[in-house]
Amino acid sequence: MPKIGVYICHCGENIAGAVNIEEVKKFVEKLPDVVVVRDYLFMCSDPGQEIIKEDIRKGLVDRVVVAACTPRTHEPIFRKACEDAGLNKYYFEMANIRDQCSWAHWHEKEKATQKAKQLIAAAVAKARLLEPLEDRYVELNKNVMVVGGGIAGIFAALDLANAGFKVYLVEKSPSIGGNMAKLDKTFPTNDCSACILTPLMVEVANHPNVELLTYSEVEAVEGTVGNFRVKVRKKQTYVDWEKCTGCGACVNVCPPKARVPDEFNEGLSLRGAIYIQFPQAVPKKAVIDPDACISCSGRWFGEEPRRTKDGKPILAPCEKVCPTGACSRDEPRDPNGEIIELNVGSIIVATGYRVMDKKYFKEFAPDSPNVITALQMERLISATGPTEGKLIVPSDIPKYLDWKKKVEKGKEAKLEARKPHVITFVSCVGSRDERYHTYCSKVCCMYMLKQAMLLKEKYPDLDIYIFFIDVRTPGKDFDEYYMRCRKLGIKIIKGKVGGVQRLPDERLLVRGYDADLGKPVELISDIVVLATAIEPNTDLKDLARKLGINVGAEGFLRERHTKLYPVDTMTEGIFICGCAQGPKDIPDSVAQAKAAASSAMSLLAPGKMRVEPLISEVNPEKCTGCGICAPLCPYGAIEYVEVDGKRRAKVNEAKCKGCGVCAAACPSKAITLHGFTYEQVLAQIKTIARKGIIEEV
Amino acid sequence: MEITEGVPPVINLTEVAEREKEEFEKKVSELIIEFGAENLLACMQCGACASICPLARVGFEWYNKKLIKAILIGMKEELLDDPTPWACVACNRCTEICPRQVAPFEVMFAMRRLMVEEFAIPTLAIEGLRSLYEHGHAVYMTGREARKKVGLPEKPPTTDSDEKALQDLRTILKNTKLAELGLIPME
Amino acid sequence: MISETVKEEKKLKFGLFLGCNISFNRPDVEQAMRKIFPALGVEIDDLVGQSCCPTWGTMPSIDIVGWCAVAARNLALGEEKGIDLMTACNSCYGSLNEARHKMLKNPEIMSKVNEILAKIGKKYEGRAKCRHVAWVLYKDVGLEKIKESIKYSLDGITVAVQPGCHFLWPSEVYPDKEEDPFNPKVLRELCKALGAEAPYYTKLIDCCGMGALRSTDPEKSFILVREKLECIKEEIDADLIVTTCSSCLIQLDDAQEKLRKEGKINFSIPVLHYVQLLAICMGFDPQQVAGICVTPRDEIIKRVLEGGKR
Amino acid sequence: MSEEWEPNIIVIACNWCTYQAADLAGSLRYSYPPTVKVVRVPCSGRVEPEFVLEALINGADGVLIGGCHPGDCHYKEGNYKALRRFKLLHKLLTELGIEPERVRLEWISGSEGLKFAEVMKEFDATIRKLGPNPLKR
Amino acid sequence: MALKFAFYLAAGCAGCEMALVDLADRLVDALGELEVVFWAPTVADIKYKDLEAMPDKSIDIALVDGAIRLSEQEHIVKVLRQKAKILVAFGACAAMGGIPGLANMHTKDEIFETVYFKTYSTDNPDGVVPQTKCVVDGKYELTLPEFWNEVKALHQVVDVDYFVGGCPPHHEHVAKIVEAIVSGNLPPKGSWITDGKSVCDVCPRNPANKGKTREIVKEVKRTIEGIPDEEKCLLQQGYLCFGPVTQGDCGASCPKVNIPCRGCGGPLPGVKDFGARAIASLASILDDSTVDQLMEKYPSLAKLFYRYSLPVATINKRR
Repeated sequence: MPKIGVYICHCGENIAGAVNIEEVKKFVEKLPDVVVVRDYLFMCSDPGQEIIKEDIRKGLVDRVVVAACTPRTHEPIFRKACEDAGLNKYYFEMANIRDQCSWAHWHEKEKATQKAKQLIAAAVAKARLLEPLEDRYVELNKNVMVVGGGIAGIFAALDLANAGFKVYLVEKSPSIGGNMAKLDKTFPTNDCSACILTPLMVEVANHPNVELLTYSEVEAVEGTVGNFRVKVRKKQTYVDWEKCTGCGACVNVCPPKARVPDEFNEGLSLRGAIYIQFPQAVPKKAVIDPDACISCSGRWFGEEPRRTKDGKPILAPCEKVCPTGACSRDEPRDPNGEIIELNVGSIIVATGYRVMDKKYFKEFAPDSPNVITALQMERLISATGPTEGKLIVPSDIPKYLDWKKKVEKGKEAKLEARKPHVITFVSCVGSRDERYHTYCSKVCCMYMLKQAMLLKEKYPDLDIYIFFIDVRTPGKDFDEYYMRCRKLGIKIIKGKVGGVQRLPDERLLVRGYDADLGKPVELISDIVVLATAIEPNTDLKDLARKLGINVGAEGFLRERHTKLYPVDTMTEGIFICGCAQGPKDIPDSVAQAKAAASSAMSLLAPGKMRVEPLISEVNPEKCTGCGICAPLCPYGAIEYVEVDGKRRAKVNEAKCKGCGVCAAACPSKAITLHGFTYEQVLAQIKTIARKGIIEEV
Repeated sequence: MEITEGVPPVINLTEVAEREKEEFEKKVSELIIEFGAENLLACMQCGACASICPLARVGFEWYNKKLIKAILIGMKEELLDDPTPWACVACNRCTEICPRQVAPFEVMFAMRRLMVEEFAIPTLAIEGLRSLYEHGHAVYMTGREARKKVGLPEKPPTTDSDEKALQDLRTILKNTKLAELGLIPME
Repeated sequence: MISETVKEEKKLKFGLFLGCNISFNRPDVEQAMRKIFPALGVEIDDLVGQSCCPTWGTMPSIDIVGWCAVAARNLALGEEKGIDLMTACNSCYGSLNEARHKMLKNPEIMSKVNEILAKIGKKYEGRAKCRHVAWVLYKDVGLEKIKESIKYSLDGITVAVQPGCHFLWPSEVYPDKEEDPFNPKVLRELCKALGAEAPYYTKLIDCCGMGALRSTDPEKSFILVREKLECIKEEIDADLIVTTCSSCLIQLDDAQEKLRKEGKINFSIPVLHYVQLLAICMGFDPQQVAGICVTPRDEIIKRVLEGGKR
Repeated sequence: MSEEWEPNIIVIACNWCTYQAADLAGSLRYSYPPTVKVVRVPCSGRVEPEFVLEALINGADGVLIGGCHPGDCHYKEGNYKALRRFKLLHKLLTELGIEPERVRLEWISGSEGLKFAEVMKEFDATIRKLGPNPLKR
Repeated sequence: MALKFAFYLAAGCAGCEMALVDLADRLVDALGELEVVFWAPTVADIKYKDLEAMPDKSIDIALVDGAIRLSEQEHIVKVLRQKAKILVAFGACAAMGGIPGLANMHTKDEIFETVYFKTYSTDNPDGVVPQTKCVVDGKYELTLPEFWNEVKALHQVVDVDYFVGGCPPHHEHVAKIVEAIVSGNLPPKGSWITDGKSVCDVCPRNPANKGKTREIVKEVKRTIEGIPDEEKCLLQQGYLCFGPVTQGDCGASCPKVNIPCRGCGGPLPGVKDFGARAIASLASILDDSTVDQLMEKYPSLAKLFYRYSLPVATINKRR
């Protein structure tokens, strides 16, 4: 006969405030096999755990049921307590009477109490059928893959590499650097973004423990914690990176017809089909964008060159000008690139974010070239931007580029681009908006202030208006930063802009509202900057699916627990950091990256890991060899072995992850999923169905 | 226009809240939601609606954003005499841009419906309803020179020339809240 | 080729929904429609027994079910005949489509409405909708056909377009939608098809101030129409204002005269509903299709008839 | 228990999604009817048809299986297995005269706390309309 | 001393008796060990009252085939239970309700309506339906047994010692049972007399028996569709074969002749509800569209999955 101890937690007021503990205790005491019922203010606290341990040590109980919060966070804690007191830790079961009872039914105290009774009865019913299990150990591969080469990915990779772990840093663009590389300066210190980022890019690229895989994407992931097998696609660069020195000669000769909007400059300028992502790129290598390349020499890779009348081969300008032969088109190239396989023990996802395009916001005249996103503004004021940081209205950028071309050719020319006098910033564009994203993008308030400050300090005559719904500046030194802006004379207006209309001269009529004045306001502005929402990258969902990790309703990666496990995921061994997890600024991204790196380290450092034995097992006596289970297993964990001349199923413990699909399907009930056996789950269900009455075993 | 009459310079929130609790059966916001502004509570007072509201632009007091706020804090009496909701052109630009999908236009019209219950309805609106009931047209003219001038029959093919249809329309109107409220005589 | 033949065979037919303004105030608009549509191969049905849409100040201000019931009776007239309605008034377009949208979105409203309709032996299932003449001309008739049908073109004439609010918002409820409801193109395209210049101007989508605002406070209403007119004058110096809404037509036409008399503006720009302009270009008698106005139109009509002969 | 009949609803929930959603609903204080009781399984693919039958025959008035959205299964495709079994079981139960609304399959992800609460409210209302489970022994 | 042996046919088709007779000479051998005290009317024409008069527990072993549907059947099995030391539910009907059990999808009224009025061959102008009592010629009272509202398996009426599946039980299996009975080598009370392995276990078509892995089934076929490949697993070919979920004491005799198993052998040990298990197993290896196809092609899933076992199902009749 099992001796079950039931321990009911008050969780301060969290449970006791809705559930009548005394009443529950009286009920639980009468349940079959229950020998001890105790309650305590915080069962998970040290004294709380001690109560349980004491009962186990004294031999009063040999099964433990804790009625408290959710097993998702607290089961491991109580299991550990059982184990410490000398009880097999799988003789433990939890009843979730907080998250799924008191909290949800706070205003229906009597019914919450009744429900708590049923939940505990169900846990007791299961506890009577628990079996002792032994933990397993798996060997861990100590390599780590970091996906995403932005500031978060770089820091995660560096920390791991410095600690002696081998890191594969996978980045989909030709260069690492991410969005931070596009920024001009960074709040709240106004450091030059490139100045603080570039050295880190170089450091990570040159680190002996880091293998950089840029222009690469994760194709498939198999395996589990400690032993992930990853397929990475190295995309076709069409340039021999072994030979490319990043001199840039090819870039300059790519014909104008092959020009497309430059992603790095957020479409404010054009790049060639062959391009180097940006001047400070790491690695600084050229790639050919096959969609943009017009094969101006009439020759694709691996094709015979056309020849002039006198038989000389006609080469593409890029291959002609390349000093090292990296651009040669002599050899064919596989457009699919190359698949390489990595074996890693842990994966860190740091794929960052993108900003929403302005095109969605029809009320803000997105057709106007002078309505730009904040990231475009960042490029417009950056010294590496399309105008080398010269502030002109974006509609005149083509004029600037023409002028620059003339000057470069040594011609004399006058720049006739208009300088802005009024710049208006609009906050919460696509954020806090039911039509797009309901969340706050977190960094917009601060970067609008930053851009305004940089502009105002450089051009004191500029009139700058920032329309906020409300100014959000929590963070170290942030509100001081905000006050500096006010003192600089930047006009802060509380109220959202509802419309922007184009004027014939490409200026813009901005219609806003000033909550302080309680009136609509309008103004004519040369540039309107939209603080468009930060959103997850389009392929994030795909990646999450490949990795088997969750994506939240808003599309960002979901952490295991918001507060306690902020960089963990539901899949053991996979960690997340940076804006892939949610909008955040650089300090937060870096902090999370370091947290993710240290989580991966503490997981992998011991070299092996304890794994819960909650997996399937086949009873060969009962198995009739029908073969139904094997094709169902998502991990290919079911094998066949000879038993008395018959083929019987067997679960490969290393591969099984414990989903129970096989157990549910087995026609002869020969498969048991430990921890969730048929009898155990059924006992819970029956007990609840009978409103707390436990069936006699 | 004495649009601000009845609204004191200081709005005493305690009083407003007490009055809402004690004097009214339902919260103003609940009524407004019942009358069609389902998403009222989603409003975050960003002001986008007001920035393009024609009424705000020409100086009415209780344009969309402010009306919503007043409703949310429980004001009612102060709003009943105000003409703003009845001036709403129903242009719906606010609905189109509202980031919270509140549909401020719906709030304006829900307010009209609330005011109608309190018989705070402008004479012109009553006239329109009476004309709708009598002729099937809110705008109705007896003089038919214009139609004749452009070569059309004197009566359009509407309820104006179709007695059965007019009776049908009246039957419909008699089965609506219009009849319940008794705003206009219905034989 | 085959698909085109099929398209030809499918006869366009709509129930002509007049509304109050056009029936009594601006019957020349009605006349214009009665002329142009048959000539463009669009059959129109009178929808005998139709009533007020109902307009915003009436049932929509009293009760949603009542509003929908009146609208549903009108829509049912078309549904019974298997045709959609067509209107040249934005208010009717807005009220009917908003009501339909509410009924489709909320089955409870729909069933209450049908309980009421049952009393007069009618029902409405949400099939028939109300189309806007501008969309019918743009999408169903097509710009090519319009170009072919006109006798006079508007070469050299600059028009300011006024699509009007209920042509655009809330875009959710309308059967046809502008690609960008803040930068509408349909009316501009329609005017260009007649040979006119129809440039963008800053306050193109601003409200004219008509409707309840006009009846509640005419002075305030005139602020809006004046801003709009001044923008038109200053930015594009239009020869003509073209609208597809009967309310905008009345407001822009009437108020302009009042503002001029009060000395608040010193110019005069004739205003026409697009169907009137099209009718004139197609050669119909201007007296019949555009005979009623406050701001004089004679000059511009003369210019069209004399200058624009094709 | 009170005199009046109250539905008894069992939710068999996947640990990685619907169970989490139930936790989330609680921590965000979205209330839903206390008639709902969740039993945790590792995956909706673990759910055996017998669980549903036994729940009904032992007195549950409604049974809901909660799994991850298609494509999001923590174990790759357990939820598809659940769906396949459910489709057949549901039709079978309908043939046996059980109201189809009594037994339900829902995809509720771990982040959909609100959806969990809404679905439960709605399910409770549905079961209330249907009345007590006639199979109750 | 010969064992006193009884055999009673309840609501069944007598196929189980045929199966016993099919033992031929082996039965003749066994008969030396058996004394048939009741097997009416086939073998020993003994009246019910004679049976009732026998002393309790005077019969060593009694076999019942057929389900329980009539008051008469209920009465006799109760008597048999009293008189017999060992009572065996012999064959699918007695053990699980069998084919007659499918009547639980219909009410008594519906069945009468069909049988006595609706079938094409019925000519019943006076609307006569069976009465439990009637008087003939004013003086002879005749009785008919009562038709119960639902069909039951034997153990739902009386305590049963052993169960034997099959429709009918395979003669080889019957031979083993007879031998077991004669030798007294019987399993614990309440069990099925079975090898406990599935049809697949003994089926030559089972891919697992050939060292192959099963594949997900991508198409469902009814038996009337196409001609099955004689080598390949029927289920794999889309024919819904219940071999994996059914006891294979038959030696897979149906699959061997191209007929998919329908489950007459009964559920594997430890399985309570045959239909639920069949759904759990079969649905798992179908793909999405195949599940829909199955539902389209088989108008009644209850009659498919509970062909032999509806009365003993968790939900055992239509409500």
